[in-house]
Amino acid sequence: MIDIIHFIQTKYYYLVVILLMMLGLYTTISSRNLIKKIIGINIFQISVFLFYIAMAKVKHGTAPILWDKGVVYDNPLPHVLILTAIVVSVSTTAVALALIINIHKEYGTIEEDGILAKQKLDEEWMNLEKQKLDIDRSSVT
Amino acid sequence: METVYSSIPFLAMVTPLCAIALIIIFNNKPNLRESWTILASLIKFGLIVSMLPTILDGKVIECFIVTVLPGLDIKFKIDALGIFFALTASFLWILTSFYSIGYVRTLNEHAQTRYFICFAAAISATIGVAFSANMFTTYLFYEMITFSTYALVAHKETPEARQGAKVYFVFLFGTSVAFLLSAIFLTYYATGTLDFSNQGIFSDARGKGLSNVFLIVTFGLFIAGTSKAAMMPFHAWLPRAMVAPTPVSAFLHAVAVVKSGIFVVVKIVLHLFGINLLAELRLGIVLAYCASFTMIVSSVIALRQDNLKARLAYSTVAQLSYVIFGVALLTPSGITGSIMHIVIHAFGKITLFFCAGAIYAVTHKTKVSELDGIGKKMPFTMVAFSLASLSLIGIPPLGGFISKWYLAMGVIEAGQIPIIAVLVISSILNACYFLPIVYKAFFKELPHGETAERNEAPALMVVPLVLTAIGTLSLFFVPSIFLDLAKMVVANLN
Amino acid sequence: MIDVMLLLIIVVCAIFALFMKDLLSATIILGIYSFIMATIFTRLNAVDVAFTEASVGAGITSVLMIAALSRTKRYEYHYTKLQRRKPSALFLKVISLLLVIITGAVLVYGTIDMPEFGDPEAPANKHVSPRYIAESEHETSEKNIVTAVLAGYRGYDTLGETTVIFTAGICVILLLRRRINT
Amino acid sequence: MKTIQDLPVLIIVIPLGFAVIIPLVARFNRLLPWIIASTITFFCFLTSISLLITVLETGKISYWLGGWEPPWGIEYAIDYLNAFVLAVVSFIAFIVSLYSRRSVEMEINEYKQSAFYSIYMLFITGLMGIVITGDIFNIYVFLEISSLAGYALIAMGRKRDALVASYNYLILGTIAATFILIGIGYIYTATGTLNIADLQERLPALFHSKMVLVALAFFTVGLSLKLALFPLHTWLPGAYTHAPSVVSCIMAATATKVGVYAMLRIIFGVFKIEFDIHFIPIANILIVISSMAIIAGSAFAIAQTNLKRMLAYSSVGQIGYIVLGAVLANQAAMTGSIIHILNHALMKGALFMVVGCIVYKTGIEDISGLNGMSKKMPFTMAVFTVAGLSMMGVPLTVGFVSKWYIAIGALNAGMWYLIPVIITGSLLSAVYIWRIIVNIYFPEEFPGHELQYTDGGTRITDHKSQYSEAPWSMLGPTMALAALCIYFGISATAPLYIAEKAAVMLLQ
Amino acid sequence: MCYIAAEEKDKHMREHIIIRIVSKFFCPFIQLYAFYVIAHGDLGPGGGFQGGVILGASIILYVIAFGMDEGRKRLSQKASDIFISTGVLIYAGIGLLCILAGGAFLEYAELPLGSHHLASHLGIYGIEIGVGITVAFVMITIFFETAKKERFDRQS
Repeated sequence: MIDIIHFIQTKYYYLVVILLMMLGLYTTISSRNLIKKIIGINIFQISVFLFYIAMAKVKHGTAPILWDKGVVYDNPLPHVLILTAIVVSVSTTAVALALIINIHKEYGTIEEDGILAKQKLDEEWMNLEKQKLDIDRSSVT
Repeated sequence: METVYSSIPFLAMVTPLCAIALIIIFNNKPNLRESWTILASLIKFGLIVSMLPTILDGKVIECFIVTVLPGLDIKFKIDALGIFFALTASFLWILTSFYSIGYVRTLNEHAQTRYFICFAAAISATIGVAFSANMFTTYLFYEMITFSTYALVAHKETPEARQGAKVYFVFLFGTSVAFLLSAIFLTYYATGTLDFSNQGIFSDARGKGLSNVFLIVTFGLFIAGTSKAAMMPFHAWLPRAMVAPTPVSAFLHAVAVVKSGIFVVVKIVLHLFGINLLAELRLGIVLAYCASFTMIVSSVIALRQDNLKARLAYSTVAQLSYVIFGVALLTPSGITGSIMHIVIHAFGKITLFFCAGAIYAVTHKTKVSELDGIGKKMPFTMVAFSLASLSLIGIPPLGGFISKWYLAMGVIEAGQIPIIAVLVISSILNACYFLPIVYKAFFKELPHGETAERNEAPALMVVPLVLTAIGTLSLFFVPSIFLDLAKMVVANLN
Repeated sequence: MIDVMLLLIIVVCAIFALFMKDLLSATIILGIYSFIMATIFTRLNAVDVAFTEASVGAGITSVLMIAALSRTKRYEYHYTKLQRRKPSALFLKVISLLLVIITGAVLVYGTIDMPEFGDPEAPANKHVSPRYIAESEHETSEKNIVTAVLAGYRGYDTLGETTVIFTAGICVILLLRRRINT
Repeated sequence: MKTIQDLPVLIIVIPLGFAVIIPLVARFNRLLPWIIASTITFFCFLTSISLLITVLETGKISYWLGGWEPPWGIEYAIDYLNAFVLAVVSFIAFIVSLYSRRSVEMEINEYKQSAFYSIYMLFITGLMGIVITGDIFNIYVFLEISSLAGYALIAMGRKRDALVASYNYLILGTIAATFILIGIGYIYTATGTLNIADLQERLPALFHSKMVLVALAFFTVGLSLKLALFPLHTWLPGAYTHAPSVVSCIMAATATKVGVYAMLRIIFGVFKIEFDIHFIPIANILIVISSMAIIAGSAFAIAQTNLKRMLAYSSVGQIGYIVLGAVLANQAAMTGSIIHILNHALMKGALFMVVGCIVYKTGIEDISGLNGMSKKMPFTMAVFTVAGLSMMGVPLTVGFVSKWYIAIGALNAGMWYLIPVIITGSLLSAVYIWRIIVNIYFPEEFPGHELQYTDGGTRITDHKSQYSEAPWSMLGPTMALAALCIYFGISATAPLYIAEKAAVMLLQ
Repeated sequence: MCYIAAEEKDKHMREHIIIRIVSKFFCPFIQLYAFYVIAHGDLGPGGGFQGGVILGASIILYVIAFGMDEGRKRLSQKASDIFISTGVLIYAGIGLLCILAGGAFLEYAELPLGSHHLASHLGIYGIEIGVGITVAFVMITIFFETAKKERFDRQS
């Protein structure tokens, strides 16, 4: 019991981060709305950033900008990595949004179910066309 | 054994492939196109004959081509058995080429270029199988036969032909990948080599602690994998493949394809496992019983076939089992007899198919029941037919007698006297399904509306079939080269 | 204490973003989420990251999402009770919940061996980073260690990062632009 | 001499730079983007070959970016494995670039072509960046470059379904990348370093740490998503089907291969093989999964009517082979797996290029559309036959070589029961490939009309018998790949030599 | 949602005069701050990326207030396209210059700019500027492309 309390006390940051990640991941997987998925994935990624930053924290450390000797600094490397990751995240979001706009233009909906229904319609129509083509072929020869 | 290095085997294998290129180039000039085929067959036969003296001197010819992977070479090694098969196949190819030309022109077949291309590829692959020095090369050419003959079986492009070709492919390719390839994997894994050796790879590798179960499973996979040998239950493709044009049936399904299968089985028994190992595991006798079963059952089925080619096909299934049967006896005479049967059956069956083709080309008859009195219209053809069928029944003075004699000797040597009954029964069955045709042809009246005037097929078809019929006759009187070679095979085993 | 408060708020934000049917609200909440996250980053002394998160996460991302929303639909489709109780919909929910719980459990399992929060002896703080802290001024003549690492030691990653941004720009042009010169 | 020393970085920076330049210069000449793409990928190919030769001579190249010593800076570490994969990727990129001109002209709007080529170059740069780097976070960055480019490339497909396929890929790809990011985070927390060589040294002491276990799990799942291992393959068929032909070619031939490379590097390079086998049964799990991939991928492929979708599912099966060979973790199987990276790139590249030719000429993507095509496009169909036979694993083609090694490796590992799996995969691929080959050469008739022959023996022409082959600029590269399929099938010694060295290195 | 309205230059736009004036007033300051952030990445938080984003944001603000067309008048599409590429080229170019100067890729200290310290300092400045340019103009481009309504957009 004490172990568990100790575990939570010393690592509550990580646990919250994991909770956030899972909320984001759940939104991404379970949502049927394309934009909602993007929101979920953003939450997921930003939580991962927090994980990195939390890991870089050193007790009594200060921001890794040199100002005096004998000061404890936080680990700067995860900060650098996360700077890059944030950029990646926003780039992905931008591309995803561009795709969504195009999808909406083509299908008129941003719901997965709606898109699936339209795709099914497309397929049926294609099959009909194909049959027509076959009939044409056999009648020509 | 002395080894001679030479590139002649490679040339012999490649000659038909070169002919393919020429055939494609002269696509639109039929006469020139066919002359390439003939020329290639002659050159090839010449090349193979040129190797004969060396082999008869007791030497072995080797020819290395390329290393595909470390441990996996494409390599030729010509010993008595190889040249025996190559000689048979390449000689019969010459005759078949003439016959094919006559046949496709008489019937005005479509896609003749493709036909000749695939034919050449198939014969090239057959020679490859005959010459191969290791199981990998064998497998390679074995598959090449399947692919090249597929096009011939599907040649007519009718739904029936497509269906037959499908069965053909499923059986031949399916089993060869599923079983033969697995067996090759196992062999390589267990022994580290695929090169044939005189005592058998597995005999050589016995020291490595291979369990009996492993050996039995591998042997089973090998036998199941060579479905070209048409052992039951892997025979179903052969009757279905009869949708192919008759020269294809004649040459490929009496000589090249099925004999390659048989040849691979012989190689597996003699050079992969070795007769001593198989005797020790008692696998030989099991195989012999399987072969006996196939022999009897397919003969019985053949009795009931009305379609001439189907009857011949089932007869082929039965006759092939003779070869397996002889080798499975694992005795010198048995092996000699089975090897002799390769050539004797080849000559006999090709004659029969040639005759069937000639009959079809002239009268468009395919059924046995329609053949009443046909001997009067086509005397040469039907005399040849009679000779060949008598030979396959095993009546002296025809070639068939020799192989049956040796097989019987082999049975006695093996001490399996009861099996001799199988030989007797199967010979009787042979007679039962062949003799009625001969009887009908010569002693029954022609059906109404047909006159008895002579109406033979063109010379291009008749001459080859007469020649092969004479071949069956001469194999009895002068079997020397073939018999010598067969005996050399046996001698080399030790 | 304030840290705990912030963490609480941020969890609430995440949950709200999950349940919001109005996508515009969800987007705004995502912006708030990012902004609070930036605050937390500041609390954890990651000032550069906080700066970036505030300007990118809370700023640009929100603007882009709103722009995209204006061209698509504002409201998520509201499933009726019947649709929500369809086996396929339930199945999807259960499966994703299961996946998420498994992933979360694995992650929590991994934290058992993790050094405590803020542990100066953690391997992450002991191996590579001390050199950055000790030598960066001398080696790259930068006061800001993050910039020193970003542009100096790991300058190549930053080239990659710039390329990612460039790629995103070209991708968006490729996807959305209609004619090259209008 | 100096430039030769800098080749490892030039192979990335030069294509990157030109990818950036392409949109600037495109307005001067319409063909310029294509010319740049072809020239630069050719340069990359030459460079990768020279790197390969150097590696074979010296063993390992290490390049310190910015002159910083490895654990502190980013290192390019080139050994047998990535030199080999780099050569494969750059070669395929070069061939596909050559091929792309006419196909892109037809399938992509003219005003989008310059951006298209730019993204195409970035895609290749990203892939090569993943392969060449020796830093685990750098892998993530370049993975994202190639992924973003990949999403846009797929979305360029002609049908609107391409957008949805691309979006699905984006979601799954981003989840995968984030998983990889989590894996990097855990492993960094455990070790404090990001350099692969350094990780390799420091990890054995930490093998009991739960963090390392979790990191491995997340890497595995993330990379499996990226390389479309069986239950996580769902994005792949849609993406390959709807992407433009050129994109399908390059993605099928290189993207998943690079994913496999990353997996090999991380599972075997970072985590040692002892760790994989002794601490968690990840190898066993992957053996089961990849066996399922082989069977399921091929079985799904049989059910398809769209040619590209069929090939995509076949890719799923072939990826199963690569992963299976790798996780068997013995030399023969690993060699087979590595050489299958090349072999599958060659044959799948050729097959997708064939599809591109067909689409260019006829617009048909359906399998039934190939009926009797041998008269119309004999060369293209010959390539299809060769590459198809290769997929079936027929000897004398590359497909046989890798299957041979993987099967022998399975036996060496004592897993004889994998032989039926490998064989079944082969047979299933025979079903879906042979079916098409037969239809190409022995056309099925449409119901309602009889076979007709002319006197000369040739078939009376129907609408497909007119000879109308794809342009040589497309046919040439396609045939080159097919020729290599055969060449490396007959004489596989050269690539095998490298693959064997790479396998030995990974299994050390 | 004001920017959407801004795009359609109709009369109710004039009601947003406050927004226009405020944004016009703030724009230069924001831009100044952006340059400050880019330039002072070495001393405090910030750098090329953050500065670039702020620079981009200032223009986005202007566009929101004054509309797409007005924005495009100030910053043509062609120019921003060129700037996008320029940033990356500056970055990669500095790296290649380092190679030409005899160092490794991106080894700023080898640049022939007096002392190693100065060279390294200037090198980092250079790449920060490169990053800043690319980021700013990519952000602007993405915003322009995403927010631009088209005739055939379906109304929701």
